[in-house]
Amino acid sequence: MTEEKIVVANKGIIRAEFAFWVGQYMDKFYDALENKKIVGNKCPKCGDVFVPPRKICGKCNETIPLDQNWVDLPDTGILKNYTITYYKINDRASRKVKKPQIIGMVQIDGSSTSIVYRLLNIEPGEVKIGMKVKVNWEEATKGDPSDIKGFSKA
Amino acid sequence: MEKVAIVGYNQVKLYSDANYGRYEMIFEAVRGALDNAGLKKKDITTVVSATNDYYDGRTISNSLTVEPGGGYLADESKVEMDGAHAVLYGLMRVLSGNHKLAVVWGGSMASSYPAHTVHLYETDPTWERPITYVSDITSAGFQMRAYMEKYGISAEEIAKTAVKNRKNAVNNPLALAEAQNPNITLKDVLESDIYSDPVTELMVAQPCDGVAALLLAPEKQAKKITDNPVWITGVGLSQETYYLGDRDLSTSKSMELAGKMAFQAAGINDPNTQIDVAELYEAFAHEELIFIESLGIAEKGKGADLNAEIGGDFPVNPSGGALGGNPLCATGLIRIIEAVKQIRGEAKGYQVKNVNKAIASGQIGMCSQNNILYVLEGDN
Amino acid sequence: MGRQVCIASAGFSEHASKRSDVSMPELVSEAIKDCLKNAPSIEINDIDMFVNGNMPAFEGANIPELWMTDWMGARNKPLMRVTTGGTTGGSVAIAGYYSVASGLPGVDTVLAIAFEQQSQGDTATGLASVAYGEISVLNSLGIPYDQLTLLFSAGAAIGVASYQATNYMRKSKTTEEDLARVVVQNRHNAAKTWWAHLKMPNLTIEEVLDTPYISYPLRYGMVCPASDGACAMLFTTEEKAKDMCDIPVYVNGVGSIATETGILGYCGSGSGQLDPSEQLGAQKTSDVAFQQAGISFPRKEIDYAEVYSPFPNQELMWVEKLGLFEENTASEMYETGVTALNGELPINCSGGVNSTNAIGASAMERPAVAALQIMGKASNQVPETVHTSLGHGWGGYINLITMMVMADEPARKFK
Amino acid sequence: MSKLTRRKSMEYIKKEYVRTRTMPASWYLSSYKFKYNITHMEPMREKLKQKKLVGLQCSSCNRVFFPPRIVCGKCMVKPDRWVDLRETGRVATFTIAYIKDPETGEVQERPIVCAQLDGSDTSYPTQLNPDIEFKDTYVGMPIKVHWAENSEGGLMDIQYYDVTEDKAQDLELRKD
Repeated sequence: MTEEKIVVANKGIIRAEFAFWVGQYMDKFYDALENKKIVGNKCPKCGDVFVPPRKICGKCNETIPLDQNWVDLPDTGILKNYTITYYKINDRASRKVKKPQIIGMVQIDGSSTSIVYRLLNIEPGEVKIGMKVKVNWEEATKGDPSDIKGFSKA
Repeated sequence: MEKVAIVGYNQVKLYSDANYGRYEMIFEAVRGALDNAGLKKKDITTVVSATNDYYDGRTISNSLTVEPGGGYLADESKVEMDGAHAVLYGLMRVLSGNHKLAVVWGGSMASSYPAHTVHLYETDPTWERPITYVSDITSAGFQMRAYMEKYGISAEEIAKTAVKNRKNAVNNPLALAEAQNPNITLKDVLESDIYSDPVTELMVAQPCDGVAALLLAPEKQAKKITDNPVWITGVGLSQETYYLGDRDLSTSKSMELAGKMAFQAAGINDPNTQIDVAELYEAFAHEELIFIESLGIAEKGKGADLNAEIGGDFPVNPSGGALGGNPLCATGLIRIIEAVKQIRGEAKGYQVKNVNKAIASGQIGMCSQNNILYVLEGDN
Repeated sequence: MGRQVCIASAGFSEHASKRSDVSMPELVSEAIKDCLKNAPSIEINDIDMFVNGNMPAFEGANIPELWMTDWMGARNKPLMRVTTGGTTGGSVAIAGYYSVASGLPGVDTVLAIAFEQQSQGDTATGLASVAYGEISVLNSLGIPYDQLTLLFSAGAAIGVASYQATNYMRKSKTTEEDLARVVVQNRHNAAKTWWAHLKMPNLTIEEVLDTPYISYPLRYGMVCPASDGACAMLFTTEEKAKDMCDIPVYVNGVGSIATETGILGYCGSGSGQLDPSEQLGAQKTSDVAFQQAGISFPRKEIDYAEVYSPFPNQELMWVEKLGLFEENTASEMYETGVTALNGELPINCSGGVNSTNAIGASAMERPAVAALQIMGKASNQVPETVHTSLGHGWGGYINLITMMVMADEPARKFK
Repeated sequence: MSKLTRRKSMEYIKKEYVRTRTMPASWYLSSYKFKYNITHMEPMREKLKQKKLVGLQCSSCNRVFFPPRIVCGKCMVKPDRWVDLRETGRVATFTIAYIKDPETGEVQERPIVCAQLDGSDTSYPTQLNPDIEFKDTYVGMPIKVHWAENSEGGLMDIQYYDVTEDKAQDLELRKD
C-alpha cells in the first residue's frame, strides 16, 4: 500500500433515469388510489388478501387471474410495527435530519399483509402496536403511492 | 457430500476510507491468498468473484477485475450477492470435478458508494422505492422491535452483544479501527445516536472498504497443498419472501432453513454441543441473537442468556463479527475465513480453545432475507 | 466427483421493444410458465434451487431477485444470483449446470432464469458506465473530457463491434453484402420464432444496405434491437430428466474463459487485445468446452449452433473462432446456404441476437434454443434431427465468453 | 458514405401491449467516488515531460505495457521494470466516429485509432492527425508521435499521431 496520495477520480457525472412498468395488477391498484379507494386481490386457494395486489400468491404458487378475485378494502388498519428514524434517503444520497419521522407497518383491515408508511400527527409517545389508524389522503391524488400522505390515528 | 477443503485465505485490513485503489486492493487480497497456500497463478483454473454493480458504481463490475483477481485465461464468473454465496459457487465448481483450484474473492469500497442509497435500489421499484419508507435503516428498526416485543427482550440484553463484538474486535488486527472499542459500555451503546428506534448507531455493522479471498481444492489436491485443510462438510441457504409485511421479523426463517440444510449434510443434530464456535454475519446486534435462536443453538427468546464470550460455552463472533467492520460483498467471506482461522488455530489474540467444528454464515437483503450457512471441520 | 447433468426444458416470454403490460417479476413468471409447460410432470414446488441474473444497471434495480421471490415461486428456497454483464444468461445457465453437477445434498432440479427489461432503463448510459471510471482515470492522466467523449463517442457496444468489424473484414475480405445477408437470414428466421422481436419475413439485402451508417462499417439496419424479455431453463439429473421429457439433453461441455479487456485496459492501462477480432477468449473457451464434450472436429460433429452476434460481422467471426468453419470462409457458408435452416450446419435459426436482444437473457437463449432443437421442440425446428449443438455467449468489455455444448447422449466421461 | 446519420426505421411484425403506469427512479453516478491508484504511472509522466516514452515491463512474462498497468494478469505480479519505447508505432485497430458539429450540424467522420507503440504489447485509443482522410486509415498503418508544444506530463503530451510512409510492398493489397 503506497503512502502517496491516491488519485480519487472526480465524481461520476452521468445519471441514469429509469421508468419501471408497474404491470396491470398494480395499475388497477393505482387507479383505485386515485379515487381514494384501496383494493387488493385474493388468492383463490388460501384466501390471503394482498395489498398491493399480486399476480402470484407466494404461499401456494397460485396465479391469481387479472379479472377475478378483486377485494375492496376500507382505508383503516391496525399498526403492527413501527420505528422512529432520523434518516432521509432518496435515489441520490442519504442524510440525517433533526426532526425524526415515525414509520409504521400497517395491516389494512381485511388484508393478510401490511404496508409501510409514515405516521402523521402522532407523537412518538402515543404510538402503540395494535392501535387503530386510518389513511390520510392527499387532496389531489395522482394515482401513485404518494396519494396516501400517511396514516393517522383512527 | 464429497470432501472439498479451504486451503488458503487472505483478508486486507478493513478501513473506512482505504488509501488503496480498487484494483490494488483486489490484487493484494488474491495474491495474499495464493501466497498463504504457496501456490502460483498457473494453478488457478477458476475464479468466482463477488462484487455488485451498484456498490462499484459501474456496469459489468467484473469485466475489468478479471486480471487483478487472477481470472486471466481462467474460467471466471461473478455472484452478485455476499462473498459467502460466491464461496458456494466456487464449492459447486470444485465438486463438479471440472476444477482443481477455485479462487473466490469478494469486496467493495464503502468510501466510493453512497451509503444506504444502494440498499434503496434493492426495494420494490413499483411500490416502495418512490416513497422511500422501506430502507435498510427502517427495516432494522422493525426487526429489532418485532424481536423485542415477541419475547419481551430489553434493549440492554441486545446491547450486550454489541459490547461483546466490539470488544472482541479490539484483538483482531484486521478489524475496522473505528469499530474497535476496548472500554465500551452498555450505556455507550444505548445512548449512541438513534439509527432507527430502537436500533442505535453502535448496534449497526458499519459498512467499510475491504476485500477478502480464499482458495478451494478437492481432497487429493488439498492434502498436497496444506497439511491443515479445513473441510466444508455442510452448506445450506434459503431465501424468504420479500415484503416485510409477509414476514415474521422476530425470527429468521431463512437462517432456520439454511441451518437445517447445512446440518443435515454435515450430520449435525445438536448444534449447541457439536459445534465449537460460530462466526455469523450479523448486520445488526439483534440479528446475532435471532440467528442463534433460529439455528436451535439457543431456545427462542433465550439467545441473550447464552454466554457467547470467547471463553463462554458457545463463543459467537470471537473476531468481532460484522460489527467489527462490514465491507459489503466480503463480510460473509470473512466470517468463513475467521472460522477457518479458529479451526487451524491461527486466530492470534482471539483463539477459542480446541475448535474442531465451526459454522459461518453470510446474508443479503433486508432483515437478512437470504441467509447461507457453512459447517466447517478440521482434521483433528 | 460430479455427475451427468441434463436440460429437461426451456421457456421464453414474448420479446418486444416495450413490454409495457408487465412488471419485471411478471415478465419472469411468463418465461417460467412457458418452461414448465414443456415439462408437464413437474411443477414449481419440485424445484430445489433457483439461479438467476440480469444486467442490473439497465433496470436500475439492485438484486431484483430479492423482490421477485414470490413471482418466481422461490419462497423459502435456495437462490443464487450470477451476473457477468452481456454473458449473464450464459453464466446463469452454466451456474445451473454446476448447481446440479456438484451433487449438493437436496439439490437435484435447478431452474435457471435470465431476464431484461431494457425499455425501463437507458441502455446508452448503462453501457457508458461500464468504463466510466476508467475514462475518468484517463482524465486524471491529462486527457480532457471533450477529447475523451470524442474517443469513446462511437458508443460502447456498437463502437466495440465496429473495432472488431474493421479488423475482421480486412482479413477476410468480407463485403457489406455479406453482412446484410447474415442480417436477412436472421430476421427471416426470427419471423418463424413466436417469441422473437424483429420478425421481418420479407426483408431484402438492398433494404438493409439502404439504411445510413451508425458506426463504420455497421449500418442502422444491421444493428440488434434493445428488447424486453426473459428466458428460463430447467437443469436436472439424468434419471429425473428421463421422466420429465422424452429426449433429455445432456450438457457435456461448459466453459467461460475470461481474457484481457479490449480497446482500453483497467486503471488507465492499454489493452493487450491488439486485434479485437482475434478473440483469444472464444478460442480458449471453445477448446475447454469441446474437450469436455469429447468433440475433436466441431465442423463435422456439431449439428446446430446458436452464436451470440448482436452485429452481423460478429456472427461471421464467431463461427470461425469457435471452430465451426475455416478462417475467412464464413461469408461463403452463408452465401451457399450451409448455415440455412435446411443447410448442413444451421446457425441461429431462432433469429439470433441480431433479431432479439434482451441483454441479460440473450446469452441464455442461445443454449436454450440449442437444447430445444435437440428435443425437437424449437419454434423454428431444423428438419434434420439434431444430435449435438452448442450455445455461445459474448460480453463484458470484449473479454467474457460463455459456451455450452450439448448432445442427446452423455459424453464419454460419464458413459 | 452518406453524410447524414438519419434514422430509417424498418418495418417488422409488431404486437401491441397494454401500456401501464411507470414509476420513476434514477441512479446517481454523481454520488459515487471512483478510487484508483495511479502512482505507478509517475515515472512515465516524468519521461513524458522530457518528451521521452517509457513502458512498464512485467519481469516474469516480459510483456511491456504502455500506458503502464498496475498488475500483469498473466503472472499475478506487479510489473516493475521500465523500458524505453521508440516514437514510432502502428495502428492496431480503428473505427470511424461520426461527430455532429453543433453549430453547422454537419457530420464529420473522424478515425479513432488504437495506437501500439513499437516495443509495447498494448494499444490505447487516441487520435490521428486531423487532416488525415479517414478513408486512408487501415490496420497496420505506421504512425509516429506528434508532441504537443508544452508537455505537462500527461497522455495529452502526445497530441496525436502522424502517419509515416509505409514501405511495405503489399501496401495496396492490405488497404481495404
